[in-house]
Amino acid sequence: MVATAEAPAATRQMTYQQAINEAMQIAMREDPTVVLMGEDVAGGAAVDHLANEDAWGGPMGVTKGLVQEFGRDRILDTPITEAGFIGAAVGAAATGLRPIAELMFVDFFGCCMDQIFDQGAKLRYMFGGKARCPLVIRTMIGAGVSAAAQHSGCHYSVFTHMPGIKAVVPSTPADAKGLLLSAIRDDDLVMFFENKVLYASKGEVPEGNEGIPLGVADIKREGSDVTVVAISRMVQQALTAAAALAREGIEVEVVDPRTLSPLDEGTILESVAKTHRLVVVDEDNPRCSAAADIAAMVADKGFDTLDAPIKLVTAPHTPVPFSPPLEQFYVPSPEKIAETVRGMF
Amino acid sequence: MVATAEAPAATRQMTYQQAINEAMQIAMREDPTVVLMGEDVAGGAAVDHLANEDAWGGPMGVTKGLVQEFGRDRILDTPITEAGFIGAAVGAAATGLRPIAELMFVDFFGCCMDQIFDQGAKLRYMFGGKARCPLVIRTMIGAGVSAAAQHSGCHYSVFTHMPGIKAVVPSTPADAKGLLLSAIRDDDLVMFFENKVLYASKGEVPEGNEGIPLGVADIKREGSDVTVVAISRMVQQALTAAAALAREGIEVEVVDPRTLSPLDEGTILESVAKTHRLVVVDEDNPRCSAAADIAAMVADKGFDTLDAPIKLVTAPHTPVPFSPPLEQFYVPSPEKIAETVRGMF
Amino acid sequence: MSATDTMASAALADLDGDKLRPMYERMVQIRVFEELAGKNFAAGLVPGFVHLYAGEEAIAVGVCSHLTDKDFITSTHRGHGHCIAKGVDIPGMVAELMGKSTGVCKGKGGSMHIADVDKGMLGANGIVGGGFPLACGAALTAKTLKTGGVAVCFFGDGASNQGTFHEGLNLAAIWKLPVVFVCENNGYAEATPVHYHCSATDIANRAGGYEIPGIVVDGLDLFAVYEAAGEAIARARRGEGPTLLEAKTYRFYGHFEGDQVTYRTSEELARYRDRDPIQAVRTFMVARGVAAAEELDAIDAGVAHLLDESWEAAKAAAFPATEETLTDVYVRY
Amino acid sequence: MSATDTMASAALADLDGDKLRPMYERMVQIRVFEELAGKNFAAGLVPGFVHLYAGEEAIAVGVCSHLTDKDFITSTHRGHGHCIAKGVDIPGMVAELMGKSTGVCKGKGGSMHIADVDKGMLGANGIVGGGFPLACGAALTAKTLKTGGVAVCFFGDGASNQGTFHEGLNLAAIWKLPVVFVCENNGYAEATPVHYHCSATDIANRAGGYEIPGIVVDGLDLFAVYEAAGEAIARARRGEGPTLLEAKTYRFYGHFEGDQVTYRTSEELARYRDRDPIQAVRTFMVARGVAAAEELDAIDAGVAHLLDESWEAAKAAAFPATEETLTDVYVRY
Ligand SMILES: Cc1ncc(C[n+]2csc(CCOP(=O)(O)OP(=O)(O)O)c2C)c(N)n1
Ligand SMILES: Cc1ncc(C[n+]2csc(CCOP(=O)(O)OP(=O)(O)O)c2C)c(N)n1
Ligand SMILES: [Mg+2]
Ligand SMILES: [Mg+2]
Repeated sequence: MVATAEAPAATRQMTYQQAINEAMQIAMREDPTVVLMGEDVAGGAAVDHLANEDAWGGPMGVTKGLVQEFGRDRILDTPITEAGFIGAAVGAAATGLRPIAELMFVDFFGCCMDQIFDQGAKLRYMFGGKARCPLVIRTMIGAGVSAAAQHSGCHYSVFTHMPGIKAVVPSTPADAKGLLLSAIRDDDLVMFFENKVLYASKGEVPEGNEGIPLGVADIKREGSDVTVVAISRMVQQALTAAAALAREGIEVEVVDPRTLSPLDEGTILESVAKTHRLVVVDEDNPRCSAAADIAAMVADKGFDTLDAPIKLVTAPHTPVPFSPPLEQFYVPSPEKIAETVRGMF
Repeated sequence: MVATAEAPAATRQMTYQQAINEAMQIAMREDPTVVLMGEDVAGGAAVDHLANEDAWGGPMGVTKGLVQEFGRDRILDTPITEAGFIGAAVGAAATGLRPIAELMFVDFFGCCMDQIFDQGAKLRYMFGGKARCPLVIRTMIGAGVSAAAQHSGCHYSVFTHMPGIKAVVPSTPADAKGLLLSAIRDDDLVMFFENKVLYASKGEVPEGNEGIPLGVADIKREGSDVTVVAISRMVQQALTAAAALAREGIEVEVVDPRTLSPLDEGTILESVAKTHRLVVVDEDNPRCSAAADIAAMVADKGFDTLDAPIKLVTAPHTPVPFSPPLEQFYVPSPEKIAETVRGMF
Repeated sequence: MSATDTMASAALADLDGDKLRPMYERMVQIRVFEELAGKNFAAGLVPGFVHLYAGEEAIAVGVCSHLTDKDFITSTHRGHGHCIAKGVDIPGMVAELMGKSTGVCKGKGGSMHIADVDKGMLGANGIVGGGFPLACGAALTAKTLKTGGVAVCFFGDGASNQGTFHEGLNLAAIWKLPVVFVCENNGYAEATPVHYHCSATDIANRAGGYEIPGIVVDGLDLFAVYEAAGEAIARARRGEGPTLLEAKTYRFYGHFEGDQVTYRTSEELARYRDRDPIQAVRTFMVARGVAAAEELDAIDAGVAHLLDESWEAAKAAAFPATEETLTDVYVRY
Repeated sequence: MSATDTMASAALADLDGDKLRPMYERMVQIRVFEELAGKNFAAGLVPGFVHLYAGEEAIAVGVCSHLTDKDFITSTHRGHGHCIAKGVDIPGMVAELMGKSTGVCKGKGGSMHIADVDKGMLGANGIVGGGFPLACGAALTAKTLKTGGVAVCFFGDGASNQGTFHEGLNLAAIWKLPVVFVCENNGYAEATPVHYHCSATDIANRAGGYEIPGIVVDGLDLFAVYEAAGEAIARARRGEGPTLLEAKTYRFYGHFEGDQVTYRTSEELARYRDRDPIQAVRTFMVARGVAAAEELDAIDAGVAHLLDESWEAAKAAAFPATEETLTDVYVRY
């Protein structure tokens, strides 16, 4: 956590999903230009008996209740038109709104990528700095619920690759709330990746409207023997592995970058300088991945502090399989992480 | 070059562009199921006086002349409908044709990525191995002609990331011909990246119809002091840098991976085992890039052979600027490469 | 005009008992398949997302009865009905839903990606609107290689707003591709009614922008679908280009299993349940003497038996070995 | 009906000399801008791709004369005319073409990305069809914040086949967004004629699929464009939703500078050159006594002078410093 001068806010237990919902509620209360748009973010548009009520509140209920408070002019159900409405969100962001657009599953990015990376992300640069695109695109990532090859990818690496985009990968309810608040208040295009497997996970979440700054990693567990940088849900897998390894006398430091772009290189490098060993755990496919990116950064800037090869624990170079045992094999497990760490000593 | 038992084929000087054209001609002659489709790949469709002649032969003339020989049933001008016609090429590939589809500039991938990565690339896996997608998507990459932010990107990293896709990055006319022949004959979805700045470059190209296998790197220059892995046009930049460095007594080995997926890890690792130093040169944006990917691979599998940090020389994390001096600054130069290499000793 | 009257006209023209019985059987197969899929999903036996086709059987069967294995179809997330109508192996489908190694896709695809290219079934599709270009491609193959085949693209009302609809229809129109676009307008895209998400009162009306025929049929009426699809497919086979066919229909269950369906009234559902397309065919067949009720009961019993056996077999089958995760990505790598 | 007759009707209704002179001037500015852009491109002074708008001036000017800075437009690769008509600074545009630091985008954008958001100009666009969603977004802002503004999306015949056309028009229609979609149908997308690439004889006809008005006008006729655009924009401002306006036009030069234009006949070009939209306005003004020939000559001379000075200034200006490559990616990073 970031140290602040003030007394820490009171916290409550809530789920990752509730934390995200709360962040949107706070942001929409504080700024009337914030609107939310996406497929069935309310649901039941133009259904008589649902005028000020939602039918779904998003496919997983993450946006539930918002239409009651903010009405259908600010909680906009869209047709299935990813390029259309996400591009509209870009156009709206460039002209005075601060939209939150929901790309239901990140796997659908191929339907709207031009509007994201060629229009939204490049607009400021192409226009010589005379425009901005304060847009947050929330999207679901992750395998683990047998949603198969077109609803289970991560692919934040593709967005981290793209200049003009910021990429946020919260792993806990508190991070989800704080990072989403900062993302909505940010003046750039932010991709906000919500891991669907984490929605039901619980944790202490501060009250109030404090954001967590983008670009600041968080050390989720301190340790002296090996640094494990883990992304999104992989933070929990890494913590599980760390607990097992601690019993074997190996102390793992788990670093959660929290945002992949910007990347907090300093925190990672400092940790590696202390532990001399690095494992990166990433549920995305391995090639040109965030894992490879972090490894390459350390292989340059932290090379002299390394005592062992940098190891990556990632999904394989395959689509996400449907069948449960295959999907389980696909996702990096605490066991694989622990095994990899053991192999470094 | 790959060693073959047979006598090497006779060669002629030709341009990169002519070599690509020749490969398509050979492939279309040998296999009647090969068709070419794209915007103005012939040009002048349904113009009376151009029935069997092209108006453009592609925006840069790369496909010029093919319609004369193969007719408008096999050289298909398409509407501006990237998702439509590239998706149609996927559907055609799954049902019996071997299409070559031209995505005019790789920057347009956002208009059709779903059809490429969610349909074409995943089809075989999702269908349990009971389908194939023998499709080549040719596309232009590269800065250097002031084509600005939406016509100058590289982004092969995005495709290298995606399982189910092969990614080919020829740097010479001979490689372009041989690799394109293999790509067209390949039973998987191949992205073939043509660097527009190389189109006019000349080299010796073998006669005949021999392909160059995908997944085999080529050592473009042997050297003992440092390995420079360079991609596409960066091979020429690296060779220029190597010539300058040789005069200073530094012998650079220039490795051209030629295909990024599959990646010839063995050749790269062997070279690094010999030189103990690695620089990767990549015109793509740096984050989650092919450069980072290769660096990460070596930081794992070649760590023990390394004597120095792995250095990347890439484009910056920015869109491609229009103004010539900025664009020149954007593209990794021989000078930057040489400077980076010098800094390693 | 009663449903039975409409049915009669088409039916008398082309359909006799020998043709009708297998169509009836297919419809029942789909219905029972879906009911058991829902039940077994609720019991925790089917992982992932499951979208049931029950209520829409007349469309898949009415269209696919005109097709052979050399014709291709593309499908949707709600694809079980299309698969069955196109002749995909039912036990293999059940096993696929469970992710078993005996599934038609070896368990790798699941409900949203069931496919069988040999049967001309190019896959259910998890991407709404994903099928338009693929169908054009299959039709391009047919046209280029002169196979005589056609392609049919099934899609929902929600999908009719995707850019690929537009790109696909324009491409098919200018190239005169042998393809039929079949819109299954069930009134909703997830929890959003069509009159909200779609600017066209009739989606078929969009055909005008491509100068191709656009036809609306009652998607609960097997014979109406059969007749209109027959004409469109024949037109495609004659090389006269694509048709947009809109079948107005209704899904008897939620968007996916687990949906509470608060956006529809129970009266609305009841109104459509009363027009059950399978019941209508049965009533017609018996009333016209095309089949005896006992014959149809026997078909029903056969289907029930087939599905029960399929589930038993699937439950008993093994999951794929974990190494299977790594295969089938490429033909060669 | 002669061109002058058509013009007369609209002109007499709304346009007097005070309104017409600036419109004439804008058209001439565009023409001279383009001619010099072409000339200086040939001389090697303009890097990159350059697409000239000459011949289509009546559309940009006829439409944008109804707009103020609080209204937004999206544009295309052929964007110079839209920029000028929307009031973007001409010397800054010339400098931008040359990649100079004094360019409206500091030299970072170039011809294909000239923009000035303060003027309501959301950028030329290198992506064909890229503007439809953006225009919907600008219109959504206007509607949500009740600014009274409208958005206009300019696009070509080729762009009318992109999926974004469909998605944008449907979205605008169902949300009744204040947006006007203006198709500049110049008969070709690169080297491909519209009758090949587009299945609709009139692109305006596609409006039917969205149940919005679709109107065809003569894009060489300033008054026809002005009148139709005025109605559509007023309709949008009244909150009655989008309109699709198709203006039939012609580009006097190739697709881009360097194009040999073998796909068009010289007769065809001559036919359109004879109907030069600027000449037509001039003839009308003089014939009706709205302006004396000398007045118009003075406007022409002023434009020539402005452009000459712009080019001189741009040539003398500095290129941006190389470190500028790294700025303006983010507001804060
Ligand atoms: C590109 C894409 N966007 C969104 C979704 C999520 N989604 C799945 S089904 C569906 C509704 C589809 O509606 P419709 O086309 O009418 O088909 P129906 O479910 O009614 O059969 C949506 C939004 C998706 N799978 N793909
Ligand atoms: C998405 C995309 N596809 C292809 C191109 C290449 N391209 C640039 S302009 C053009 C033709 C556009 O035709 P039209 O829309 O009629 O506009 P016009 O050039 O006639 O003004 C094409 C194909 C592009 N820039 N973007
Ligand atoms: Mg529906
Ligand atoms: Mg045009």
